[in-house]
Amino acid sequence: MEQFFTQLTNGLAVGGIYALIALGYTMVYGVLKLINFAHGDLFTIGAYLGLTLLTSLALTDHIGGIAGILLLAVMAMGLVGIIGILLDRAAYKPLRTSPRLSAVVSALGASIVLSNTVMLVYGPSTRVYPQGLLPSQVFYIFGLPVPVMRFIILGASILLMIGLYVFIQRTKIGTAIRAAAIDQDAARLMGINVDRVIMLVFFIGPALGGAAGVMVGLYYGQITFTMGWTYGLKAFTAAILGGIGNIPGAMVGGLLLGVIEALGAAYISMAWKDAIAFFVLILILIVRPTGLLGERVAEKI
Amino acid sequence: MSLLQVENIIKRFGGLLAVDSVSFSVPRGAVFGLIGPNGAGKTTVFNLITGNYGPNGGSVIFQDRDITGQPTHRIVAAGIARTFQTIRLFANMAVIENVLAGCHCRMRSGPVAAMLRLPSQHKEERQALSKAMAELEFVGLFDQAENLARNLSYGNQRLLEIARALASDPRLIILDEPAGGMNELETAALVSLIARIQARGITVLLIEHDMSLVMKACEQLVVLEYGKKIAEGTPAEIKKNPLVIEAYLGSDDEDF
Amino acid sequence: MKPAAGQIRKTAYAAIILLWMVAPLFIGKYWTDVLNNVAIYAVLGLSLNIILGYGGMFHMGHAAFYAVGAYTTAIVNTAWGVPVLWLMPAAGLAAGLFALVVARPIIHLRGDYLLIVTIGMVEIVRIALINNVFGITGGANGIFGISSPSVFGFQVNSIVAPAHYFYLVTAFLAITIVLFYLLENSRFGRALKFLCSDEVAAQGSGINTAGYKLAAFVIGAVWAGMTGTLYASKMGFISPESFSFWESVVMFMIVILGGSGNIAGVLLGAALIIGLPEIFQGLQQYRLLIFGLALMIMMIFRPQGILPPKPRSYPIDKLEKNEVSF
Amino acid sequence: MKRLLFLILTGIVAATANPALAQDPIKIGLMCPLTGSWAAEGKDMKQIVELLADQVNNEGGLLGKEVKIVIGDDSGDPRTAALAAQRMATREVAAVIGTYGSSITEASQNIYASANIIQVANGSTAVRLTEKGLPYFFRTCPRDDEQGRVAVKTLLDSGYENIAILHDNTTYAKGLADEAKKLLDQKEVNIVFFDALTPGEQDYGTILSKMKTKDPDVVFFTGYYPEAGLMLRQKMEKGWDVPFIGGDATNNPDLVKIAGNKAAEGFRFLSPPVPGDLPTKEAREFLEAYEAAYHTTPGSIWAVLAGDGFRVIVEAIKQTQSTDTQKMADYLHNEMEGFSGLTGDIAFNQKGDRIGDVYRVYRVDAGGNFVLTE
Repeated sequence: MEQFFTQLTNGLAVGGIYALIALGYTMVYGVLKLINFAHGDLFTIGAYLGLTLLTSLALTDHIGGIAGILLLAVMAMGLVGIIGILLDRAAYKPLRTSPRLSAVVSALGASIVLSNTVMLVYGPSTRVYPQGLLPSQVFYIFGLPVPVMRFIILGASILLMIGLYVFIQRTKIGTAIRAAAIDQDAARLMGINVDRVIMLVFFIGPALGGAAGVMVGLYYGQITFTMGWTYGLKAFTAAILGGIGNIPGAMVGGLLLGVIEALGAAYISMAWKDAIAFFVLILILIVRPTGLLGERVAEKI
Repeated sequence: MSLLQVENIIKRFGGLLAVDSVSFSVPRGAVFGLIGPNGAGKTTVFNLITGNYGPNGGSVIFQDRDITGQPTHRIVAAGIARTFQTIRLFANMAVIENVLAGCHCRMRSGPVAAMLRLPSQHKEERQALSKAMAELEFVGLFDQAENLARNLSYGNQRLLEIARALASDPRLIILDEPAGGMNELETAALVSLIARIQARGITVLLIEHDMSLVMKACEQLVVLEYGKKIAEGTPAEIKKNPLVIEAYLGSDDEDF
Repeated sequence: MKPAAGQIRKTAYAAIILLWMVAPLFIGKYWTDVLNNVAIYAVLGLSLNIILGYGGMFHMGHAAFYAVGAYTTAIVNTAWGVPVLWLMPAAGLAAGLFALVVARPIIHLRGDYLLIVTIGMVEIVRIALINNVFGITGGANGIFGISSPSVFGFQVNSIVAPAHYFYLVTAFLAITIVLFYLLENSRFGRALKFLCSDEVAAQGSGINTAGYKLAAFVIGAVWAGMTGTLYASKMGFISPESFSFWESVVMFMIVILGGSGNIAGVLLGAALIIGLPEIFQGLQQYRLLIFGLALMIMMIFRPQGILPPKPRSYPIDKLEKNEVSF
Repeated sequence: MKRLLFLILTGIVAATANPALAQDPIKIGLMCPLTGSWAAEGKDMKQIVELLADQVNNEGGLLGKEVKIVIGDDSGDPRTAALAAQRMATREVAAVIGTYGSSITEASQNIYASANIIQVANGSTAVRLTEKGLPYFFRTCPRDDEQGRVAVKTLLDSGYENIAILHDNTTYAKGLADEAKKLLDQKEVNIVFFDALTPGEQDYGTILSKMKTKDPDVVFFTGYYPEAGLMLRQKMEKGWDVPFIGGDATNNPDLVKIAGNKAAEGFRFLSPPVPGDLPTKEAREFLEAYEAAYHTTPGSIWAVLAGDGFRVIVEAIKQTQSTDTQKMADYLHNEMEGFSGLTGDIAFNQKGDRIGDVYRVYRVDAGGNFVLTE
C-alpha cells in the first residue's frame, strides 16, 4: 500500500508533464489533423530558452523567487509560441492541401532541424539549471515522504490545463477553434478566420510545451538537446491514449500514462516499463479504437 | 418466390432507433423500390442488408440463406452488389480500374500467383478486363475507360458505380438514389438501363426520391417513415395510401 | 508525343541501371558501401511501400519486422552454423508469422491510432531485445560472430570487398523490384489500392479489406525479415540500437519522400534519405541540420513525393472486339 | 590558353607527385559521435585530439611532417559507424582513434582490420572487443571485467552485505552490472535488487521507491552521470540516505551540478584518474592548454582517453620512425612500457588491452569536488 501510494504520486507528477506536452499535439491535431512531430523539440527549446533567460536576466534576483519564475515561464511560453507560429509557416502551411503523410515527413525534417539547432547553439553537453530556486521541502502524508515540488508540478500542469479548457469552452475565440476543428470550410463560411485560428493553435500548443520545458528544467535541473524526442513520443502516446483531438483526453491520457508507467515499473519490471506502457496502450486501443475519450463516430455511408 | 427477405430488422444509433423492426421481401426478378422522406432510415436498411452495419435485431435472408451480420465482402460474393448515395468511386483511378474492383470477388489469383506470373493469373486478368469493358459498354461509358473517375460528369459517375456493381455478377443490385444529380435526359436513360438490368435477370432494389422514376421503374414499393414501415404495395396502391400522403405532405416534399 | 516520352523514360532507366551496375568499379569501397546501404534501404522501403504506399496504412514500426528477421538469422547462424543465405526464407517466415500475430488485432485501427500502435510495437520489440528475451537475443550487446554470406562456395565479405556484397544485394533488390512490380499490377495490388483509396467502397465492391490489410502486412514483413538476413550478414553482428524507432522513421520517410505507392519513387527516396547524410559528411556536426532542412524543402516543393505514382494503364486496345462481351 | 593548359598539367603532376613530398601530412583518423545522443562525448573528443595535434605541429610536427586529424562522424549508431569506417579507410590515415560505445566500435573493427589500420578505441569497454585476436586493435580504456573486479573489491571492503545493482540497459552499463553480479555471486553477500532504469528520463522516483522497498545497504549504479545526478537528488528529497557507488560513466563534473552539492556529497565512484589528479607534467600542461583553448575542463574521462589514444599513436610513429602498421603494432604490443599518458602510465598486452591498475575510487566532498580516496 505504501509503495502503491508513493508510485501513484510519482506517476502523477510525470503524467502532468506528459499531459501538458500532449495538449500541444492534440490542439494542432484537432484543427489540422496533423501530427506535429516537431512538438517535442519545441518543448526542448522551451527548456533551453528558460535557462538562457534565467541566467542572463537574473529575474529571480531582481524581483524575487516566485514572481521571477512566473515571469520567466511567461516569457519562455511567449517565445516558444512565436517559434511555433514560425514553424507552421515554414514547414506546414505550404503543405495544407497535400496528403497528410507529406506533412508528417516535413514535421520529422523540422524536428531534426530544431534539435540540431539547439545542439549547435547550446552545445551537445547536458546543461544544468541553477539550483535552489524552488522549495525543496518534503511533505509527510501518512508518514510517507512526498517532495512538495511534485505537488507544484502537478498543480501547475493542472492549472494550465484547466485554464486552456475554460478558454476553449467559454470564450469566443475558443469557440472559433472548436468550430474550425469540426469543419474548416463551414467555419470559414460562418465568418471565422481559419488562418488566424491555426496561428493561435500553433501559438498555444507550443507555448504549453515550452512551459513544460521550463518546469522540467527547474525541477529536474538538467536538460539535453535530445530530451524532446523521448518526451514527445510519450506525450504523443498520451494524446492518442486519451483520444487525439480531444483536450480533456490529452489530460487524462497524460496522467494515466504516467501512472501506468510508475505502477508497471513498480509491480512488474523496471526494465520493461516503456514496453508495459505501450502494451497497455495497444490493449486499450483494441477495446476502444479511438482512445478513451475519443468520439466513436460511425462512418456515414 | 422471394430472393431477399428482411425480417424485423432493428438498428439503433445510441438512443436513436433508426430502423424499427422493418420487414419486406423482394421477389426474384423484380424492380423493388424503397421510398420515404429524408431520414426515414432507407439507407440504413441498405447498409444492414449489405453488412456495412450490424443489426441490433432481426435477420436478412438471401436466396434462403441467413446472411445477417456477415462481412460486406461475403455478401457481395453471395450476389448482392450496391451503389452509394454519396458517390464512392476510386476517384484517382481510371474508369476501367473502378469496374475491375467489381470483378475482384469473381477472381481467384493471389499474391504468389502474381509474383510468379502464372499463366492462369494472366488469363484471369485478361478475362476480367474484357468483362469490365463489357460492363462499361452496357452502361454506355465504353469510350471513357481510360479517363480518371473524378473527371467524369456527375451522371456518368453514377453510371460507373452501377457498372462496378454489375461487374460482380450480382443476383441482386441495390441502387441508392441512382438518379441523384442527374438531368431529365440522363434520368430517362437510367429508367431504360434499369429495365435492361432487369432483363439480364438481375433483381433491382432501389431508393429514389425522383417519384416519376420510381413510378415508372418499380413494380413494388415499401414506404418507410421514422424507421418504420408504413405501407407496401404497387406504385398505384401507394399513391392512394393516406398514411403515405400524410407522411410526404408533412415533410413538404414536392416531388410527390 | 507520348511514345517519345516513354522512350526517354526507358532510356533513362536503362542508363541508371547501367550506371548502378558498373558504379563499384569506379567509386571505391566507401561509396560502394553507401550504395550497399541504399540498396538495403531500398528493399526495406519497397516492403514498407506495400503496407504504407499501396495499402495506405500508417505503419511506423517496420523496423520490428526487420529486427525479427535479423535476429532469427543471427541466432540460428551463431548457434548451429547454418549458412546465412539459407536462413533468408526462415527469417522471412519468422517475420511474417510475427506480423500475422501482431497485426491481426490492430488492423482495424484507423490512421494515427495505427501509427502509434506500430510505434509501440517497434519499441516493445527493441525493449524485448535489450532485455534479452528468452535469453537468446544477447541483450544490449546483441549477437556477434554472424558469418558472411556465401554464394556457391564464394565468400561475400562486405567488409573486405563491399563490391562483392554490392552485387549480392543488388540481385536481391532486382528480384524484389520485379516481383513487387508484378504484384502491384495484379489483382492483389489493385485491391490494396482500392482499400487505400476508399475502404467502404472497396468493401462494397466485394474486397475483403481486413484480409488484404493483413496480407499486406505479412508480405511487407516477410521481405523486411529477409532484408534483416542481409543486414546481419553484412555487419557480422547486430544489436538492438540498429532497430530503433528511428530506423522505422527512416523507412517511413523513404516511402513518403520518394513517392508513396511508386516503385521508382521509393528507390529514389532510399537514395536520397541514405545518400544525403553521407554527402554532407564533410559538414560534420552540421550535417543532420542540413539534412533536415533538405527534407523540409523537398516536401514543400514536391508535396506528393518526388515521383508520385501515375494512374495505371490497361491494355484495352489490345483486347479483341469479340472478347468484349458477356 | 596554352598557359592555362600548362598550369593545369603542372597542377596534375604536382597533385599526383604529392605523396612523395616531405610536406605531405601524416593523417590520423578520429571517429567520434558528432551528432546524435552522444554528441557531447564526440565534441570533447574532437576538441582534445585537435588540441593535442596542434601542440605536436607547433613543436615541429611528426617526423618532420604536419599531423592532420581526419574526422568521421559515427552518429553513435552501428550502421553509420560502418560507413564512417569505410570512408576513413579510404583516406590514407596512419591510424584511427575511436570510438565511444562498444557496439559502435564493433561495427568498425573489422573494417579497419581488413584495411590494416591501427585502431585505438577510447570508450569501448566490452570484454569481447579484444578477445577476437585482431592484431591492430588497441584500447586506452580498461575493460568491463577489470572495472567489475575493482567495484566488487570496493563493495566488499566497505562491508556491505545487501547490495542493489542498477544499470540502464546500455551495452556498457549492463556489461559492468553483469560482471559485478557474477563476481558477487561467488561471495557471501546478497544481491537484493538487480534491474535497469530507462536512461534519458528525468523522474526516477519510481525506481528509487522500488529499490527502497528492498532495503539495500548500498546501491551500485553502473550507468551514466545525468541519471546518477538526478537520482542522488531525488533520493535526498525522499529522505532516503542509502549510499550510492557509481561506475566510471558517472565521472563528470555535471553530476554535482545536477544533484547539488548537498545531495552529491558522499557519492563514490570508480574511474581512471582524471588529469587533475596526476602529478605528471603532461597531464598538467594538457589541462592548462585545454582551459586556455576552450575555457572549460574536459567533460568526461572517455574523451581524455581519446587524447591518450592520440598520444600513443604519435609515440609509436616517433619511436618506429614510420607509419607502417605492423611496425607500430609491434611497438605498441611489445616495447611501449610506462608511457606517461594523460590518465597514467600506459602499456598494452598482446590482446591490445591496457595493462595496469587504472581504476581509482573517488568521493564527492562537501564542496562538490572529486577527491581521490586512496
